Amino acid sequence: MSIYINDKTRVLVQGITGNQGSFHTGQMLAYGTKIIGGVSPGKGGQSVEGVPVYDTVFEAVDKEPADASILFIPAPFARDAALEALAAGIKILVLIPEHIPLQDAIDIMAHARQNDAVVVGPNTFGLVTSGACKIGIMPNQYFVPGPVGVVSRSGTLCYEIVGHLTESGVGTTTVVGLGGDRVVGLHFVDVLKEFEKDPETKAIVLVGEIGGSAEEEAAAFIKSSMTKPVIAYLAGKSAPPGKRMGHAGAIIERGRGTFESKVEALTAAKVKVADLPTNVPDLVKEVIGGK
Amino acid sequence: MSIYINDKTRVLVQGITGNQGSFHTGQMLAYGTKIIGGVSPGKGGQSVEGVPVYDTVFEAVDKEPADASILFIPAPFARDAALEALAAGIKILVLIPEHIPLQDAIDIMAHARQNDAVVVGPNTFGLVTSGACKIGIMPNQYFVPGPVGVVSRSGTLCYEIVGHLTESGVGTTTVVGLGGDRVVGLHFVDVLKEFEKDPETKAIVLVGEIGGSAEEEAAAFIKSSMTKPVIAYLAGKSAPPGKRMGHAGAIIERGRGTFESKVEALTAAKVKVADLPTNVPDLVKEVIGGK
Amino acid sequence: MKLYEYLGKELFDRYGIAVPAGRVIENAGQAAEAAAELGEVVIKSQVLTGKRGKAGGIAFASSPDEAKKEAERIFKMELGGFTADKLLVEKKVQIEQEIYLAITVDGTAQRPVVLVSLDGGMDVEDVPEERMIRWPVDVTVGMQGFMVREICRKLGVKGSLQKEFLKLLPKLYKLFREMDAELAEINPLALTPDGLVAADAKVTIDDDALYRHPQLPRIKEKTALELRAEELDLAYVELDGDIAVMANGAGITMATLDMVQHYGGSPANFLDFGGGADVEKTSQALELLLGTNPRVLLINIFGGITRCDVVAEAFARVRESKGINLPVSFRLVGTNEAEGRVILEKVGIKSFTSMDEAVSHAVDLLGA
Amino acid sequence: MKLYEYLGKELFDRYGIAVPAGRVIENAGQAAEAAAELGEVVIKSQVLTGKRGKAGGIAFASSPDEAKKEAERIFKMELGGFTADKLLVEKKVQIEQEIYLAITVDGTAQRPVVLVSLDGGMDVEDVPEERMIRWPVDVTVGMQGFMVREICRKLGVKGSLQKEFLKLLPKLYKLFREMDAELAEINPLALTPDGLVAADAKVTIDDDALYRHPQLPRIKEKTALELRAEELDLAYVELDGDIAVMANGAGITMATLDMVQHYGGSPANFLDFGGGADVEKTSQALELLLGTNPRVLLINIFGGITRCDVVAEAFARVRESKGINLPVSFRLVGTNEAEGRVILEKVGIKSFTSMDEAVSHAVDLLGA
Repeated sequence: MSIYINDKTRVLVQGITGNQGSFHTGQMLAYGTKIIGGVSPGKGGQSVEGVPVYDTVFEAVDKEPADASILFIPAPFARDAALEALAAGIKILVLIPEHIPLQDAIDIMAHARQNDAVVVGPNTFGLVTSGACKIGIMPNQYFVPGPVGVVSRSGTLCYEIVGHLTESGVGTTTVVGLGGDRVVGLHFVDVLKEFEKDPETKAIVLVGEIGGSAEEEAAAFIKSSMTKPVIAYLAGKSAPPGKRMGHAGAIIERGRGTFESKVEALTAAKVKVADLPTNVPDLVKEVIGGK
Repeated sequence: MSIYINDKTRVLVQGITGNQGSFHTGQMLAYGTKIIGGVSPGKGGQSVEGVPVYDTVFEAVDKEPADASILFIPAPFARDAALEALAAGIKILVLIPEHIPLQDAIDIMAHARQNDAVVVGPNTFGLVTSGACKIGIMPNQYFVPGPVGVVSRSGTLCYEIVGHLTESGVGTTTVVGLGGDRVVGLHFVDVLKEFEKDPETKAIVLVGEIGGSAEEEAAAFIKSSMTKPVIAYLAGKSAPPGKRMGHAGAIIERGRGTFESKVEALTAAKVKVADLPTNVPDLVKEVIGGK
Repeated sequence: MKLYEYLGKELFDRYGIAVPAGRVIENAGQAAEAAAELGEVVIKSQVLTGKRGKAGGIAFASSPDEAKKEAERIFKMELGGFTADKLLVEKKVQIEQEIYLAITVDGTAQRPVVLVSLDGGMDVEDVPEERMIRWPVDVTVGMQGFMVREICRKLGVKGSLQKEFLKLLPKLYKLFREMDAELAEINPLALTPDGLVAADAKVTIDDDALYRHPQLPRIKEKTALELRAEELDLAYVELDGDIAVMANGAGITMATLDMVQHYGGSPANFLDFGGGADVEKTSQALELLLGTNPRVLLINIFGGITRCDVVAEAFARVRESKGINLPVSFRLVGTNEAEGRVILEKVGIKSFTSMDEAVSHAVDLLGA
Repeated sequence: MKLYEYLGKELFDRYGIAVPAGRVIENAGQAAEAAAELGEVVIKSQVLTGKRGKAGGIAFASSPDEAKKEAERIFKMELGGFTADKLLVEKKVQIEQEIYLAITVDGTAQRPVVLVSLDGGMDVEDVPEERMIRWPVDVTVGMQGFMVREICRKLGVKGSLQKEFLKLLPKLYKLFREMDAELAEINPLALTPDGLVAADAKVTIDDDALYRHPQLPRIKEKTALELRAEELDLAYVELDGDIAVMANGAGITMATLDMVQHYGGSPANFLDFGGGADVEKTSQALELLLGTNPRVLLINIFGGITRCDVVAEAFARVRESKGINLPVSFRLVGTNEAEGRVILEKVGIKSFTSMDEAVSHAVDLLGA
């Protein structure tokens, strides 16, 4: 029906009383997300948008079990909050903040692995199963149900592309933002595996960028194990080497992570790579029309 | 057929070139244990009792996969060797050395849990599935096949009791030494669970002692979840409080871990507690005769 | 190894845990000097016994003269069989609340466990179970802020006291792990106008890890026999009976004592001389036992790693060199049993194969 | 933040990693003094560019005179656009073997990874893949002896060199973790008669964790524009084209540059002013861009957290206060789009809804 989250998913908001936390709690509720509680140390007993606020995650899940937690926590405190969620048994963690120290992200991922938990982000817009559950900060209106799964390293560019899809009448199953940092929880391969298993997803759009090797690994996986068509768009064709292009992970270092290497790998895996974001819908229609 | 280990179990010996390591490698081979390799850093390429020696556990399991490893490693180096075995994918670790620092034992157990590995010991004689596989230092002649599972916190006392059983014609399925330290890998409850599931084990002998709460936990488990009869013998009836009786774990502290508390708990769980080690065989015969 | 309070507080200080201003003194004159400097003081005997306070080993003094008098008194006191070489003289702290805080090891969870109760100051045994918060710490995660916040929530602690805990607990945990502690207890942990202060310190270091801490002094508050046993690396406990017991293995040694009692006797000691001891070490263990002047000697050997011939040889050697002038009951089975038996027979000792027979014989010898 | 070699070596020294005896100097005279003290020396320009050696920024000297001359020469050199304020003068070490050693982050494994090769001294890109050992470290386990032994086995390293690695690797790992490094590289790691010595140091600290390291100096080897962008917390990269680009989000900003190129234009910069910026911050970003004197300004807004009215308001404000005297192509969709469009129309700017149209219009404006 969808991947990772659906209309049953029970969501906790860590950092709910902050500006971002309270604003997006309202937006997520408006989208239909089941938010069962919020956490803000020292603010227990308050409520935000009708959602009860607790002092700790343990207290919250003691009152109401939760499947997922979204963190609106300043970067220096994100590690502690993430480890708390993991220790309290949360299995899906969505890390919105950017600028989480790299070693903290490494720690979070290590403990998530031990707890068999999925981490989305950090520095992500989150994920959304269209029409069912949004755990993130993306604008509500672009995410309408349909047959396409989307997975992206960047936010606004993903909205741009999903916007083009929506305008041309193609909706989405689940849209996942991997996050722009050097160390993030989910990689393309993880999400592609889930989309391959999801009966409602007929085609996948992969929005990548220069830096790292996630696209190359995705290409190898697509080649070896995927039956569903994948369309890609990659940002950073014009980026010079050695410069960090906004995202910590978007950098061509020591000749690795180039645009060319990624396009070559994806093309070899029979993935169609769109020249412009605008071209994505036509390529998608070609493959889902042919199904 | 047996618990934890059987005649298929492939065993590695860490510290094989030392006095204890080489002697017991010979003894284990004589018992019929499948030893596939030994590890001694810097001694790779040698052989001990016909068993090839490797420099690292990774090298050894690369040549021949192993299910279990027994450590004859001086206490200060045991932590590193145990973590190596876990990192290399060994799932049963038998820690013979005593005097392993407590914090090191805590570390080993934490990483074993992460790797879903079973740790026997430290400060144990190991474990043996009679007639099939011995991973330990117990004298070979007392362990002959039969219907009784034995689990003990101490070594020589366990031999004494198994000796009485053997003399009176009652053999054993698997005999497990938990180890005498404050932090050990397996507790009575873990082993009782396995014995309860093992079709060949008809009755269980539990050899406990003062200190800690493992016997009380065993009693609770027996009461709630066991169908097979359990006979117990407990050492330390005459021990004064506050004194460590040889084992790091054998101490009555702050009114906890007394002989009386353990006898009471076990009796409440319908476990027959033998007055003397000599009385164990008769109590066992009563229950297995009645089956 | 239990640390004296002042040593525990030195560790606390090193890890940034607040302790009262104080001086370690070695004579009563220094107590007066310390009181002159610190004002109202508490004077505490530096012995390891737990019941110091109740036994009069702790006193308050509000003047140098009084401090000197109290120190003189305490220096003369015997507490738990020992007199103190040192006293700790500390500035009296203004206590608003007494808290119990400790980290020890939870054997079942195989983890360090934090214990906190707002009912501090009393004996920990007397703290009601439901008033004690227990938090086992996953060492791969370490002590994190969220754990402290959850502990505080369970205690009902908020605001500035929570902030104090957020600073303190990671420090105590760090000490516990790095210093190889078995127990790091602060009781009472005093809430003062300046924040939390460790008014007492009970720190026990893992003997098996002492080699990692060469800078720690070795505490010798033990009897001469216990010290000798420690030197010989023997597991030895003094008891008050008259049958000396020596066996190989902690469990079987305990079982031997139990059996002695079962047959109406009374053991003089616990002595587990371990597995695989050689003739030399076994002889030394025997000599130590004989030095306690027991009325009967009971040796119970179930040879595994321990070889029966080695034990018999050691016995014969000690008998020859030092003489063994008391009745002996010897049980000998296992590895090299026959060889051992021959050696014993040469020195006129008949050995048993049954533990029961050997023990009841030992009790009989006592009556003889 | 990349650290100068001498700062990296200061860290190495603090973590017990051997470095050559040396002095940091700020004028050529000090080079002569250092050489008089150290004997045969190597003089190294303290700039961040990787190709220092090939460009002549490293020299050997066997006398104080020679050292002074070489220092004078190197102080004058421009390397990677910068001249050095400091040189490092080090005693020349006797190298038996050059090794490559680094710890960095493996994004796929989400772990620190140790890289070791016995082919040190050359550019890491030139080390054959099969000669490089990679060992990802589980941070919950840490760097343990067994890992080092396994790395050594794979390298074919034994005996005393293995012992050196057993000491060195845990120190470098500790530095990497505690100092929030992204990269801690030693190339070459020199095997000398006295053991392993770090002959170079390349340490990069995670910008996001700099707040945890107030003691580290802030390195300012950047252009004035880059420094200003850093102050404003903007993601900014200078490029050599003539269309200034500003967008919200790293991916869409990259995609905008790509599209500029696709339509035959050439971007002057990358500027992602992030999500949720207010009028003040957006204005400052705009002013920074205008200061680079581009020929066309392209603004691409897909409003999510970013509000279109805020961006339009900032544009109008800057236009009024500073003047915007170049052709502008503006794309505006998303949150508060209508309000934004009204504001822009008031100042005579027609905005696009399509990114394609806005970008191709910008390129057209260039030709106009």
